[in-house]
Parts: sequence; C-alpha cells; structure tokens
Amino acid sequence: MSESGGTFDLVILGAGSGGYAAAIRASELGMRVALIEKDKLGGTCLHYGCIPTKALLHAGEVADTIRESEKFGVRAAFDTIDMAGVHQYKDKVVSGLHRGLTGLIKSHGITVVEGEGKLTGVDEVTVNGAVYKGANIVLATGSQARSLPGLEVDGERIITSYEALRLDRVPKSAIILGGGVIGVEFASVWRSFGAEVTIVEALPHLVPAEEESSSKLLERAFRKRGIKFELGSPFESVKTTETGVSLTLANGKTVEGELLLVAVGRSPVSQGLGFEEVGIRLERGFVQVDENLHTGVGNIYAVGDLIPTLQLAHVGFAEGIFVAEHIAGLNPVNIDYDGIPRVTYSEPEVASVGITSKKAAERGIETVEFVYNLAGNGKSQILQTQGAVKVIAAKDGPVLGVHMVGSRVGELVTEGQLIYNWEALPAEVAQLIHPHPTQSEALGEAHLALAGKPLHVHD
Amino acid sequence: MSESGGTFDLVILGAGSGGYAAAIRASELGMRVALIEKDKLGGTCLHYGCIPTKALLHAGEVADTIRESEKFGVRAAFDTIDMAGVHQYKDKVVSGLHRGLTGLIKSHGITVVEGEGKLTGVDEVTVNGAVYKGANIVLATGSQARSLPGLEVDGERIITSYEALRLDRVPKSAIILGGGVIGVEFASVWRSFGAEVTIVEALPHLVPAEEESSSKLLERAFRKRGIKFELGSPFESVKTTETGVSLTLANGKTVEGELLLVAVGRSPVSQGLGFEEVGIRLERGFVQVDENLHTGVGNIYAVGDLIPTLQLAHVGFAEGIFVAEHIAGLNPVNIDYDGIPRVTYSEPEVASVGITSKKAAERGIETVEFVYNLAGNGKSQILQTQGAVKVIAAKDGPVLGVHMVGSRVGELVTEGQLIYNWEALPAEVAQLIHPHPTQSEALGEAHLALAGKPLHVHD
Amino acid sequence: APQRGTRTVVLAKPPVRKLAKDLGVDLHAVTPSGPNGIVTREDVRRHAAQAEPQ
Ligand SMILES: Cc1cc2nc3c(=O)[nH]c(=O)nc-3n(C[C@H](O)[C@H](O)[C@H](O)COP(=O)(O)OP(=O)(O)OC[C@H]3O[C@@H](n4cnc5c(N)ncnc54)[C@H](O)[C@@H]3O)c2cc1C
Ligand SMILES: Cc1cc2nc3c(=O)[nH]c(=O)nc-3n(C[C@H](O)[C@H](O)[C@H](O)COP(=O)(O)OP(=O)(O)OC[C@H]3O[C@@H](n4cnc5c(N)ncnc54)[C@H](O)[C@@H]3O)c2cc1C
Repeated sequence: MSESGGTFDLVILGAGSGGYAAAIRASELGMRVALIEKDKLGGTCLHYGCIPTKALLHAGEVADTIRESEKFGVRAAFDTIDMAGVHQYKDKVVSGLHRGLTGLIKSHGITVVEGEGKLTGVDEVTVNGAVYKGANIVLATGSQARSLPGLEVDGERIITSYEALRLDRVPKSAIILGGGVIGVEFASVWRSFGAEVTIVEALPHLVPAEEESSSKLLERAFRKRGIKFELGSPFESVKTTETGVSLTLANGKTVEGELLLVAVGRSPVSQGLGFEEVGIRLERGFVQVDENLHTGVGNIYAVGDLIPTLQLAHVGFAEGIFVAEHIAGLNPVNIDYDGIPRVTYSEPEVASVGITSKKAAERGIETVEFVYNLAGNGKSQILQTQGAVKVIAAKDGPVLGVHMVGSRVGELVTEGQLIYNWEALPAEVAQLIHPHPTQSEALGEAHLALAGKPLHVHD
Repeated sequence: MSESGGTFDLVILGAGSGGYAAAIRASELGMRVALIEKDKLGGTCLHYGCIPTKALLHAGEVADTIRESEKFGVRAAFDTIDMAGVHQYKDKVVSGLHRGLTGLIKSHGITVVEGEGKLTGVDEVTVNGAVYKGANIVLATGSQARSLPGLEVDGERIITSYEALRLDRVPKSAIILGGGVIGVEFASVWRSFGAEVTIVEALPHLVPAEEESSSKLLERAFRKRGIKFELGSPFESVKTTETGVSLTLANGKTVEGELLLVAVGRSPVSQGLGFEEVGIRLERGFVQVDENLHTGVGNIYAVGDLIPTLQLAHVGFAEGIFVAEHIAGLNPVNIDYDGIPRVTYSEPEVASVGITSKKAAERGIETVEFVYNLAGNGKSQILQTQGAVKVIAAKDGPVLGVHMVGSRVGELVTEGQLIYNWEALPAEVAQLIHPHPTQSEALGEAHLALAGKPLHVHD
Repeated sequence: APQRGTRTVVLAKPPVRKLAKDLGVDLHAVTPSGPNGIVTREDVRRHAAQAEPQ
C-alpha cells in the first residue's frame, strides 16, 4: 500500500475484474503499477456479483436436489433453508477467493492504494490528496445498479441485487423487475428457497438478449417450476403497502409481493470523477473508447462495465489484459465481442456464444441450424433435465452461434467458444466423437447433424 | 425385422455402440443394412454399462448432496437409499433411451435380425438357419466381464458389474477387485450409498492408465471419502465364508467383505462365432485389424470392444462411423486414439484427453506442463470440490494432454478434445477468456499460464 | 477483413485458419505441406513472412 503518491507506468482506477486483470498483466510485462480501490480488491464480481450469486444458486440446487431426491430413489426430508448458514457458506467462498486475490496482487508487486480516486489531469489520479502520476491510465470504476424514474430503492421493500445478496430471510413472495440475467438468477434462487416469485419484463421474453428459442425454453422450465412472469408490459408505478409492495404495469395489471427486486440494468460509475473535465466523452454515462479501448485523451484507456461492451466479468478480464498488452506494445488481437460466452446460471442454465439467428439475418448471412433436444442425450436424462442445444452455421461455412438451455450447460459453452472463435466447420467438430455419456454429446450430435451425418437424432 | 435371410450391402453382427453406429451411418450413405442382435439394441453400454452405472452414480451424488447439505445452509435429514426406487429410476432412463434408439434404427430402414449370429463364410452370417449375405461385414460382438484364474464368479457373493447393477440392496461392505474405471465407479456408488468399500489393485495406483498425478488426486479424494484401497499387490486367493468373502493378496494381507466385485477387465466376445474359421486372426481373443479396421479377410471389418482399441462406447461410435464411411469410399481420416477423451464418472471425476507426460517422454518429446489447482477456481469452490487441471504441451508447440480431477470435470474434457485434436497452441487458447465463474476457467487459466500470461495463479 | 461465413473450404485445422486470418493471410494462396494437403501453422507463418518485406 502507498499513501504518498508517486509515479508509475500505469495507474488503474478501480480494482474490479477489469482493473485488477490489467494490473496483473501489466506487472507481468514489467510495468510499475498503482491500483486504486475505495472498497475491496475484486470489485463487484467477487463481492456483490458473480461469486455470491452463484453460491446462492448452488444452495438452491442443493435444496431442489433434496426436494426431488425420491425421483432418484433417495429418501430424505427437506427441513428448511437456514439463511445464516447460507450466508456463512457464501461469505466463506468469497473471503477465500478474496484472500487469494489479495495475495496474488501482492506477489506481483503491484502498489495497492486504498481510497477514492479522482482523475485530476490527463496523467494523474488523486487519492486523499496524494497524486499518482501515470504514463498510462486505465479507468475501471465499473457499474452500479440502476433504477427507473418513479421507482425509489429504499433498501428494505424495494431493493437491488446488493441488498438481495444479504437478505437475512427467504421472502414469502418477491416481485422481480427485469427478466435479464440478474433478475432471472434471483428468481431461480428464491424459488428454490421456497418463495413465490413473479418476474416483470417489459420486453416480450425473459433473457431477451438470447436466441428466442432459448428464452422460450427457459420460460417453459420456469413455468414448470412455478415461477410466474409478466412479459411485454413496462412498469408503470409502485407503492409500498403494510405487507409489502404492489406494482402496477402499463397494461393495468398489478403484482403483489413482500419485496421488489429492481434488476433493470447497471449504470457506469463515471460521475464526479473528473472524466469529462479532461475531455473524455461519455454517452449515457458510458466512457467512449476506440477498438483499442483508448478514450482518445492522452494515454487514458477504459475497461469493464464502464464502457459500453458486455457487462461481464470475463469481458473485464479480457479487456484488462488487452489494454496492458496494448500499452506494452504487444499488438494484441482486438476482442471479438460476439465470441464472448454468456451464461445465465439459473436452473435451468442458459448459455450461448457467437451470434443469434436474428443477428445473422440482419448481417445478410445465409444460415443453417440444428436443434438437438436434450431428451436424446443420455446424461441429461440421468440428470432429469430438459432443454436443447441449438447450433447455427453459415451455409457451407463455419459455426456462427451455439445456444443452450438445460442444467449445467454453462460448462459446455467453452467448447462453443473455441468452435466459434476458431471458425470451425460443423464437419470438423463432427469428426471428434464426444465422450459418452456426457451432456457435451448434445453439442457433438448437433454438429454431426449439421455435417449431414446425424447419429442419435430422433425425429 | 427379418427372419428369412437376404442379401445386403452390409451385414453387422452385434448391435452395441459400434454395431449400431455403423448401421446408422451406412444407411445414411445409402447402403442396405442388416443388424443382427441376440439380446437388445444398444448392447452393453445402454443396458449393462455406461447408462445404468451413471444413473447409480447420480443417485449417489444426490445422496452425498443431502448428507452434506448443511455445509450450504440447507437443512435436511437423509433417510435411506431405496434400492427399488433407484432401480426404477435407472431402468426408466435406460428404457427411454432404448425406445429412442429402436425408433431411430427403424426410421433408418435398417433390417434388424433378432437372434444369435455366426460367421459362416467370408460374406455371410447365419442366424437360426437363415443366411444373411453381405457385400461387407462388420463384426461388433463386443466384450464380457472377465475373471482371474482361481476366481469363480458365482453371481451371489462374487459378482461382476452385470450383477452389481441389479443388486437389490446396498451391501454393508464390498471388496472391489480392480482399480480401473469400472471398479472405481462402483466404489464411488457404493460408498455414496453408505457401504464400506475396499479396492484391491495390483498396480501401484487407482485408474493406472491415467496421468499419475490424476491417480494420486483421486486416491486422496477417495481416502477422504473413507474408501479404502490396497495397491501394488496382486490377488492371491479368495474364499467365501458364512457372512461374505475373504480375499487374500499376494503380500499376505486379507480383506473381508459382504461381496466381491470382480472388475479386472473385459474380454472380447470372439469364441465359437466362426471368426477363425474364415481366417480372421485373434490375439488374446481380440480380432486383429489394420488402420482401416479391416480384418484382412474378404470385406470383413471389426469395431468396438472386440478389437484391441480403447474399450469405450464413443470409440465404438467413432469406429462404426469410420467403417461405414470407409466402405462407402469416403476416405475418412483414421482415428487418432490418443485424441479420444476418457472419463471416469466417480466422485470426484477423472477425465483426460491426449497423452500423459510419461508417454510424451517415451516418445522423446520435450514438454512443458502446468497444474492449476481447483482451489483457485471460483465455481469449484462454490461446489466445494477439490482437484486440479493439468495441461501438458510440447515445448514451443501444441497441447499434448489435458488431465483433470474434480466433481463434474468430465464435461470439460471436450474442450480439451478440440484443443488436442486441432493441435492448438496454449497461446491460442489463452486468447479466449473463459466465462466466469465456471469450472472451465481452470482449463483457461492453465493455458494462460503456459502461454506465459497467468491470470489467477496463486503460488 | 474477410466476412465470416463467406469462405470456401481449404484444409487447415481451425486454429491455423484463425491464425491466417489474424495475420491477414489468404489460405487459398498458401502452399500446403501437411498430410492430405492440409495447411499447417508453419505454412501460414512462412507465407506471412514472405509477404512481409516491403
Ligand atoms: C448480481 C450480479 C451478478 C453478476 N454475475 C455475473 C456472472 O455470473 N458472470 C459475469 O461474468 N458477470 C457477472 N456480473 C457482472 C460483473 O460483476 C461485472 O461485469 C464486473 O464486476 C465488471 O468489472 P469492472 O472491473 O468493470 O467493475 P467492478 O467489478 O464494478 O469494479 C469497479 C471497482 O472500482 C471501484 N471504484 C469505483 N469508483 C472508484 C473510485 N472513484 N476510486 C476508487 N475505486 C473506485 C469500485 O469500488 C469497484 O471495486 C454480475 C453482476 C452483478 C451485479
Ligand atoms: C459397467 C460398465 C460401464 C461402462 N461405462 C462406460 C462409460 O461410461 N463410457 C464409455 O464410453 N464406455 C463405458 N463402458 C464400455 C462400453 O459399454 C463399451 O465400450 C461398448 O459397449 C462397446 O460397444 P460394442 O458395440 O463394441 O460392444 P457391446 O456394447 O458389448 O455390444 C455387442 C453386442 O453384440 C451382441 N452380440 C454378441 N455376440 C452376438 C452374436 N453372436 N449374435 C448376435 N449378437 C451378438 C451383444 O448381445 C451386444 O448387444 C462400460 C462398460 C461396462 C461394462
């Protein structure tokens, strides 16, 4: 730690996924790095995002497994969700990873500066009066939950993911405003924990950024799980009542719940930090950058949720690494954002990489596609999960997109990541018979079918 | 079905993984196919192998999850394993897949012949007196459990996987002779079901075909689970007692158990079927074939467990498809057996593809390797699983092997399969940042490290 | 840049094809040296190096 300022090759503002990845890679490349953080190393993802939500989701999986154990011949009695125990487990995972990360940053000789920083010039950040000069600067201040006009988060009845992650009880019922990744994941957790859940989404589908068929499969699975949703009508107004919250939609319907989770997106943290003063352009709060993530001002770059690319931790990692290598003159290949895998860790999971069929059509690419139903996949039958793997390829060309729904499919998407990014042809994947019995075979079968040699394909 | 014989482009003896895959592919390529089976379509894998064992293993996972649910904040009381319920679940999965396969074979217009066939000439198989002439013949009679001299399987106290799969109770204690894949999987199931288990393996390690570090990680995990094993001393003798079985090792030790599972390998089914009479060469019972899986006699090919290649269902699929395409003159690429993924579905799982470091050394290849401990992997921490991912690469060259241990890692091996078979460089994989938080990130981290740009690597 | 999805097939393993794209090498112009006429990583590198000197 340093409280006295100094001069560095690289000064990074914010130590979340984007910031710390840039710090690690830059230090590997021989740069002297200052990493400024006002809260905790690891940022949103580690402390208030990816990790704690996935711990809750796993506790939910455990609860579901117990409730359904009889199906597998295992007799057990589900008792209760012990929220104190859940938090203990979740916090233990987070603190273990936090300890690891702290050690990692230290072992790289990175100077960690605790405190709130502000850009006070094109080449300097000031923290509590101490000035950190950087030959290069990376802005990585991330994002925060946003709300809608007329919707005030009170932290009690109307909450964001931040409060939802530390709730000391399972709500009897919950309204979730927003059917994107975060909304859907909390719906899944709370339902597994026993709550009545209603998702309200203004667009016509849950996880609306996904291939439409994936949205539909998720909706079918959620319906089966007893998760309710109201699609296609925007939020109109909300009032808190004695017992909870009552939400009115534009179409006049009202939805009641013990609490309301607002999950309508995350805004960049870019106000009052001196960005615009040095000439950095913001759009809807997002820092604007070129394809090398350069802001156009001095040697200032920006990465992660702060810029208008996919708000995902691994995008932050990739961007952080990219910027460090770019500054070091390594001439790294620009990131193909279509090739970034997306995973929604609900039950069932939704995962994809590459483009949707809609996007392919917009780009004027003629495509072929194949949907492999998990009903034909032995391991999925063993897990008793439903869903499908859809593969989209250019006609006589490479694979353009992989879209999956089903328990545990999030782990299958990296195979799709290689296939998409390496522009493999269906026939090249089809040649490699997948291990039996695994869920990954469903991906193999879809490629076999696209290559004109279906194996286990039922009509 | 046909009982009257006939003339076909292809006659296949045995409808297991190898036989039925050949039949499907050949029919797609326009051949008229007869598929002869004395038992059930799907063979060992579907009825007595892959699928039923994995159903038991999943029931075991469910039981373990319940017993450990408190760790995750979920309160429940484990009651008992209801073996009738377990069998019901397992049989339902098998019969569903069997129904699907039967429909599939039928929809391809394949002539299924029920009965025991015998090769009665270079171009004919006879079934109950009816003669099936084939312009080409594929032998796919598979394998059966073998035993050792002095060890008689009685089906009661001394059993094979066949009987183990239909056992109507959980044994109090079991001795498992053989620490290969099948032995280790049953050890895992029975332990999850509450039995005392001792594995006896003559070689110095469990899963001895795997990278030694994987064997060691599995042994550590099994030790923690209370699974006992005796390594490095061969079986000497066995006697059945009032209450069970007593087994003596060459080193003088004795092991007791309620029953003994013999899992010392599987022998090809090649006797009394007319193979040698037409000039087919056998070695230790295995049909000998060239690199195109041709027996050297007429147009007779052989695939699957009957030939001395890896005894795996997906090897059977790959070989069946290969032979059909070869016969059709498509000139398919020969199978690289090192590139076949291997998965042991115990808890924890063991998975690998490519070669071991020992094999690389034997071939005189200079290698570099990296071991990524799952302790650094967020999702593995969430699952509370231990293990590692080891990646071996040629010095300044492509990835040669991926070796993994941990819960659920079997689904990660297809990524390794693409990497190995496509001869990717560590740097090419490192470029593609994996989705967070997934177990697949461990694979990504290992490649990042090998590429000289470690991200989340703790010392 | 070559449009994704408009490529005729040249034999090369996918990562090699990707490397060619990243180096701006047209695979059609590369002389293959691998088995079955497959373009290897070395072929692509050699081709890129030859095209370089300007
Ligand atoms: C509930 C939830 C679940 C999520 N789940 C996933 C998931 O499963 N997978 C996934 O890929 N992504 C997930 N995300 C998204 C992921 O968390 C973000 O994409 C990622 O954290 C972005 O990294 P970042 O470095 O850009 O920003 P952040 O992680 O937000 O880090 C920014 C850091 O900068 C610090 N900071 C801000 N301003 C200042 C200042 N002036 N001075 C000093 N420090 C400052 C902040 O304290 C913070 O630590 C989730 C997000 C949420 C909210
Ligand atoms: C307990 C166990 C677990 C296993 N788990 C896995 C796993 O998880 N993953 C994996 O990849 N592999 C696994 N295997 C191995 C896998 O089952 C075999 O590799 C695969 O079944 C081999 O296929 P095959 O077609 O060669 O032979 P088989 O599946 O044995 O099929 C041969 C068929 O030929 C028939 N037949 C034999 N002789 C005649 C005749 N004269 N006339 C007519 N029909 C005849 C038989 O009835 C049988 O149906 C497992 C095996 C066992 C025993």
